[in-house]
Amino acid sequence: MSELRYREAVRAAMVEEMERDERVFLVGEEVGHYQGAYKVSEGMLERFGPKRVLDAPITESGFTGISIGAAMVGLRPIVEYMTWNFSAVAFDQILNNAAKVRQMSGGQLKVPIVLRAPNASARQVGSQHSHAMEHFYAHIPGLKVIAPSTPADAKGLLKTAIRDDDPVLFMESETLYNIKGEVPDSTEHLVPFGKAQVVREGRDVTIISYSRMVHVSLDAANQLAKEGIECEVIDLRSLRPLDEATMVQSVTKTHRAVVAHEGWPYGGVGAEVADRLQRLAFDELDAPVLRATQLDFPMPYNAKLEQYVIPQASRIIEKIREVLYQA
Amino acid sequence: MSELRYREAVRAAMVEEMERDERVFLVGEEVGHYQGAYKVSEGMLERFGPKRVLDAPITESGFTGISIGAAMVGLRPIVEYMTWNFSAVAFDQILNNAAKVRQMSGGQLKVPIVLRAPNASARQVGSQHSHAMEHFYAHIPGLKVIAPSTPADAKGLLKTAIRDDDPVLFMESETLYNIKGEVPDSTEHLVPFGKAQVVREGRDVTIISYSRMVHVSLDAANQLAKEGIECEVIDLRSLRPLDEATMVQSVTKTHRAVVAHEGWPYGGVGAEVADRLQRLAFDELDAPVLRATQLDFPMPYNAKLEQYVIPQASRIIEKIREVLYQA
Amino acid sequence: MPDQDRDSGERRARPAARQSGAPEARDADAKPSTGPGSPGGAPGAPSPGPRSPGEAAESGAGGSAAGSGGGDPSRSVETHLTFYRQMLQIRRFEEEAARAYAQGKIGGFLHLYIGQEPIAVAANAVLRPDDYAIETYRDHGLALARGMSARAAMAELFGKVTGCSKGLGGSMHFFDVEHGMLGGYGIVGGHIPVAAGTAFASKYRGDGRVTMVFFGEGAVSIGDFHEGMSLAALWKLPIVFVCENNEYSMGTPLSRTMSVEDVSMKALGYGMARDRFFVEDVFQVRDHLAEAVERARTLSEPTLVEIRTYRFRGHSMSDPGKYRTPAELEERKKKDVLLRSRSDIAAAGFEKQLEAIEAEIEAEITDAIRFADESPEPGPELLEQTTYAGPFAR
Amino acid sequence: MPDQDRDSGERRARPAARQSGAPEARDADAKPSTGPGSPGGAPGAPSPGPRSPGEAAESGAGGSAAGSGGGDPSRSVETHLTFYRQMLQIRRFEEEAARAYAQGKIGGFLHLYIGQEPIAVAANAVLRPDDYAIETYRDHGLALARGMSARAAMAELFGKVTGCSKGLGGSMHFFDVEHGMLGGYGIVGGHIPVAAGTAFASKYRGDGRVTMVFFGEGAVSIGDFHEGMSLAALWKLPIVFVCENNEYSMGTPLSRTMSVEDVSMKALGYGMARDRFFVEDVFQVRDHLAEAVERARTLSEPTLVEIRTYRFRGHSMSDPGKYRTPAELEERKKKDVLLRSRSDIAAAGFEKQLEAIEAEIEAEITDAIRFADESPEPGPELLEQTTYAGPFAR
Ligand SMILES: Cc1ncc(C[n+]2csc(CCOP(=O)(O)OP(=O)(O)O)c2C)c(N)n1
Ligand SMILES: Cc1ncc(C[n+]2csc(CCOP(=O)(O)OP(=O)(O)O)c2C)c(N)n1
Ligand SMILES: [Mg+2]
Ligand SMILES: [Mg+2]
Repeated sequence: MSELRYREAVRAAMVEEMERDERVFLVGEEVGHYQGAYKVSEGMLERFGPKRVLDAPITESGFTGISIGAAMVGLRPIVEYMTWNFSAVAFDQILNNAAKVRQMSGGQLKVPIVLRAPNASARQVGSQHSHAMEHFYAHIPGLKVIAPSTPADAKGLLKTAIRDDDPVLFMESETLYNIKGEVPDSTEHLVPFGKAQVVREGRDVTIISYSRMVHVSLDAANQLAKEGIECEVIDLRSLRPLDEATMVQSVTKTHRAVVAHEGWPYGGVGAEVADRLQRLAFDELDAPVLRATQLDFPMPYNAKLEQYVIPQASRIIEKIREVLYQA
Repeated sequence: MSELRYREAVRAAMVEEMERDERVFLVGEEVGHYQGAYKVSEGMLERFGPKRVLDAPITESGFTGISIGAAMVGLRPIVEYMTWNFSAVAFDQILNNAAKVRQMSGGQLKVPIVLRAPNASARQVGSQHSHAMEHFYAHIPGLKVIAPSTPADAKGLLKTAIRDDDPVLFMESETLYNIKGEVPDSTEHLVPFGKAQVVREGRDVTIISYSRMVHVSLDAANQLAKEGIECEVIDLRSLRPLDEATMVQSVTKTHRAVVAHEGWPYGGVGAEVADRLQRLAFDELDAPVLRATQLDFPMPYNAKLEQYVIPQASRIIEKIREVLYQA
Repeated sequence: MPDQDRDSGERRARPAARQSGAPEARDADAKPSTGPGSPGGAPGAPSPGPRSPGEAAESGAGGSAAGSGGGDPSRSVETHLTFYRQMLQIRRFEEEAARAYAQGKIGGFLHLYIGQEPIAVAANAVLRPDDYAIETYRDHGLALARGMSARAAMAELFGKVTGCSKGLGGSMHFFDVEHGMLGGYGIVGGHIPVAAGTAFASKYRGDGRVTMVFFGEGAVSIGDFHEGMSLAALWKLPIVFVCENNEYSMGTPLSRTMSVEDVSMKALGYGMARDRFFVEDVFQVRDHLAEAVERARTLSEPTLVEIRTYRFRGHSMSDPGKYRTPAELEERKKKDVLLRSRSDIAAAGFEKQLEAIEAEIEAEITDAIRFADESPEPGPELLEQTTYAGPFAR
Repeated sequence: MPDQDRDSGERRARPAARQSGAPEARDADAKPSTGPGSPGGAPGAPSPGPRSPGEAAESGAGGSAAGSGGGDPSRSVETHLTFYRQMLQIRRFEEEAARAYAQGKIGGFLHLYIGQEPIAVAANAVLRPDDYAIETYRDHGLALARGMSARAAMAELFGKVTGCSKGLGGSMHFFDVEHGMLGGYGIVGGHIPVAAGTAFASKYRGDGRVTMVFFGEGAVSIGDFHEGMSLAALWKLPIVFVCENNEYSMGTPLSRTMSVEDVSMKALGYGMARDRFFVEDVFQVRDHLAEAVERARTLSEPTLVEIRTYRFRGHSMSDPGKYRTPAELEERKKKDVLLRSRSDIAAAGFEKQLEAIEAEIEAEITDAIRFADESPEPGPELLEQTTYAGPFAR
């Protein structure tokens, strides 16, 4: 075990896998000489050279397509977007090539590619730079979507992603890059996809979350604990595939659930979780599944308004009181 | 009243609004000289000339952006994509400009633009050409998403869309273009957004649908009627805004609901409807809200497999039996 | 005029070594209308207005196309017969496919390559079997030229599990990895960066492969064309960009899709080597493409090649083609390279061989139809394994 | 060399009327290194390697920049003082914004324009008040030059409701419709088609307006640049594409973002008029842009203008700028156009007017900071009405 920052854990996963497999390379804007816009790839150019750590011009669709093509013929590209927001210009490549080539080719080809970047809100970066893009991508069969909340999972899930034979979209968070945590040193520390984790046990209500919101959920849980309300907190870690068993098991115990995530309420991951719970645990639910999400507005710049729009522990607590009929 | 095909109703709405308002123009691939890839704009070039009916090169992002800019300074563009699938290359323009300019400008600007095209499955056109794109767009605040099922609604809702001051995404269907229906002749036939319609009354279960699937739902309802199962069928017509009142009212009567739509199950409009119903009518539901959707695969070419993947009346019936606990 | 036609219609990229310098260097000696061999002349040369290949042919290497031998072994009748066979196979395959479509045995879109056959055939002739070729939805010709069996191709159109893509892809998505056919793609321009990616992989591995990507002139205005070109030029990827300019993007003539008719001019902005010519015969196409492939193979440098051609059928089966006159179409059909090859070869006294080939092709296509008809359809069990290579993610 | 520098560094697009022909026609008379006035020379002229503006200046219209009059009234000291005032306002505004950012009064990204002021100021000088200007996220300079008040600008940075975008946009999204500032946009290239759209509207209405859109050299490789250029050229839109080539895209020098350093060469592929020069002084920039605006206004034809400039600060406040040497930076700062203007004007004997202007600007910026500090913040009630113009859609 070593104590690493989330940023360092992501880097460690890339470095270990690149040491292990010649076919793995990293491409993106400023990943090389600049050492990464958020310093995630710091030192990697020096270590692996310009052949395997490529600075790309501003052509997200272009280098996403290039990486898909390279993956089709046997390489294992890691694409870093400066942030997930910029994947919007590569949306067609992800929807129509990354997710379709395998079926279009009748299974002759596979696309082992990892697309990774910080996702969702940062701090006051405005409406065009604050998107939670997982809600678009998790909808698409052919893709896998991962969103770790801790350094240990960031490393273990990214290593699994790089070794995975399908396109994996890996959601990091600018606001998590500096958090520290114990991370297994083993180069075989692989966290499987589709396994959620109960990060806090509780009997009264289940909070289902992922990425940064797991920490906010724990904060909410701790506040409620003072009142004797015991929340169970589930870190999904993997959004597609989604771990139904762990969610249902918890709700079968608590009979109440609140889903907490960044991004807008309409559709998306939260609606899917609510849909599955009411479908798979209908008789277990003593209250509707509620959601604590970003409010249904583009993200405003003003600091107070931004905090008002982003889901806070207070919003989670409010929803919990509702499902406990305390509201 | 005149009997029009869906295609003619869409055209009538555009022609009437272009006659009424000089600022309205139509741009897209093959909309002019070719008379429209699906003949929707037939005769419009002759009628309005090349200034107002523009054939564009294959630059969806480009002419979507151009239309957004034109709308910002006072024009009222109608953009036709050959199909909604191709909007994927314009995704960033729709997400980051059409839906954001108003807030970014502090409300100084508005973007009165209509984006329209056939959506969802056609017949054996393969995985890249069979997307139900409403599931991506309905997620985005700042946009409105409309999906009419009849010629009368197609005309009335498109006219409302063209007069609306916000970006409206208008989902048509290649497989509906030929259906006929009575359409009011009035140039003021305007169907309001956010008002669903009960197209069949029933006491046992509510089927919530839109666009082509409304017809499939009615088919399912008629089959079940023979067994004495009376389905109420709701045509949402408008996906964002969503008419909660009509849905809740119906479920309060039937206590059971099945959502039927094209496109994949994960997230999207169906998950949102299920989420709202379990939230707003929790105590009224005698069974979970179930969904009859496209199976969770890219659309295959083979005719039988395509029909197997697309939601059919049989799948809706199956879900209805489940919510009636007859399964 | 003939002379000018020849300049622009037959412009050749300069030999790679000299080509590779900065465009300024290339253009430093630009003159009004330099002859072939000086790309510097490119911007200088008057643009040919849309013209019938006839004019171009008049100015072209007509005689040498006969293949009736002379000195040049690369233009031997044997080679010509091989090319004729491949072109005829594509032609007959598609004529029968069109018939099957009319009978409802084929669904969805069907985009025919008829009229453009010499391009796919010549391209294959200059590619190694292990090189990568990537196409648009108009992909039957290239797939067959690359070596896909008529059976696998026809079965795919019929949606059968014996098809090249197991009946899941259809006409627009022909894949045959074994024969270096990396697919037909349905989103205009979307496959261009992907092709740059296969070229990237070849450079990364140093496997000496070349990628050749094909697209229509309608794809030149879209963003992915620009990004693919930008990255291929910046990273010096071993790729050949082949623009099959058939003068129409669906119903839109190129005058209404582009402000500059000369697509190859786009290369200037990327400092990329370029070539441009009007199709006259299959050898001419081969020789032009050979130069670009050589540049990619030996220097790992991309080339943009614009080939002016023409499609004899509608954009797809559903297109009545009202946007062009019967006269224009007839004029173009007179220049059908397939017919020209046949008459040249016959004139050289090889009528028998031609007839033998024609009989073989008939048998092959008839067999392909029967095979496709009799083949089983794909089952639902294929859907999970073709959505994910690993365990299904739901 | 100076001669060649002048050719390439001072290349002028040909007068619009002659410019408008097909690129072939334009280039028909291309010669090795033609002087200004012949775009045909563009591809021919040797590309200037990266060089300090100093050299360019040496070869430039140095003397005439003094503005100390001579005959040319358009270069009068009065005009120069006006430009100096605007450039200084931008400089001082941003210096104080940087300080406020350090104090935590401003959040998010803050991209400073310092060093590039002459471009926005010259651009505004050739635009009518009702023309449309559209920017990237590096938008403070253009907004102020267009006439946005320092108060509205600073309040926006502070996130106050009195800001130009009510505090909802922040540094990257300055909008002032009344002053023809149609916004700062955060997605590289995304605003280019939008700008083509405002130009489209002007042509549609025949309102005689011109649109000027600004972007960095880093935006030239992305798809939306290409699509915006393609459509503007095809539809002959009244727009000027201004590429502010400051040699870096974040930490990446242009040598690693583009295969051809001469961005203006991209215009050849679209048959679009082009211009390219290294910034020497504000009058020079104005005169170049005036030509392009004239072409848009009178002929409704687009122009691509590449302006070689340099930013003195990091990409944004969070960028330490390790990718360039202090020496390089110092060298460039010596060529600061703001200082050059000041010394030229002073040399012409107008020290007093300069000091008066400087005092005014100080007062204006101090007032803007106070105003921003004291202004109220936007309330949640703004969110619904700025998401939809009509009733909220949920
Ligand atoms: C992004 C996108 N927009 C629109 C279409 C619809 N479409 C298919 S082919 C085509 C015309 C393409 O013409 P061209 O590139 O010249 O190729 P050709 O068909 O002539 O071979 C269009 C508009 C598409 N497939 N993708
Ligand atoms: C599509 C997209 N990709 C990446 C970014 C992140 N980004 C913001 S500015 C920038 C560099 C732009 O450089 P340039 O175009 O030269 O403009 P400059 O900052 O030098 O003025 C990058 C990569 C973005 N905003 N949009
Ligand atoms: Mg074409
Ligand atoms: Mg720059």
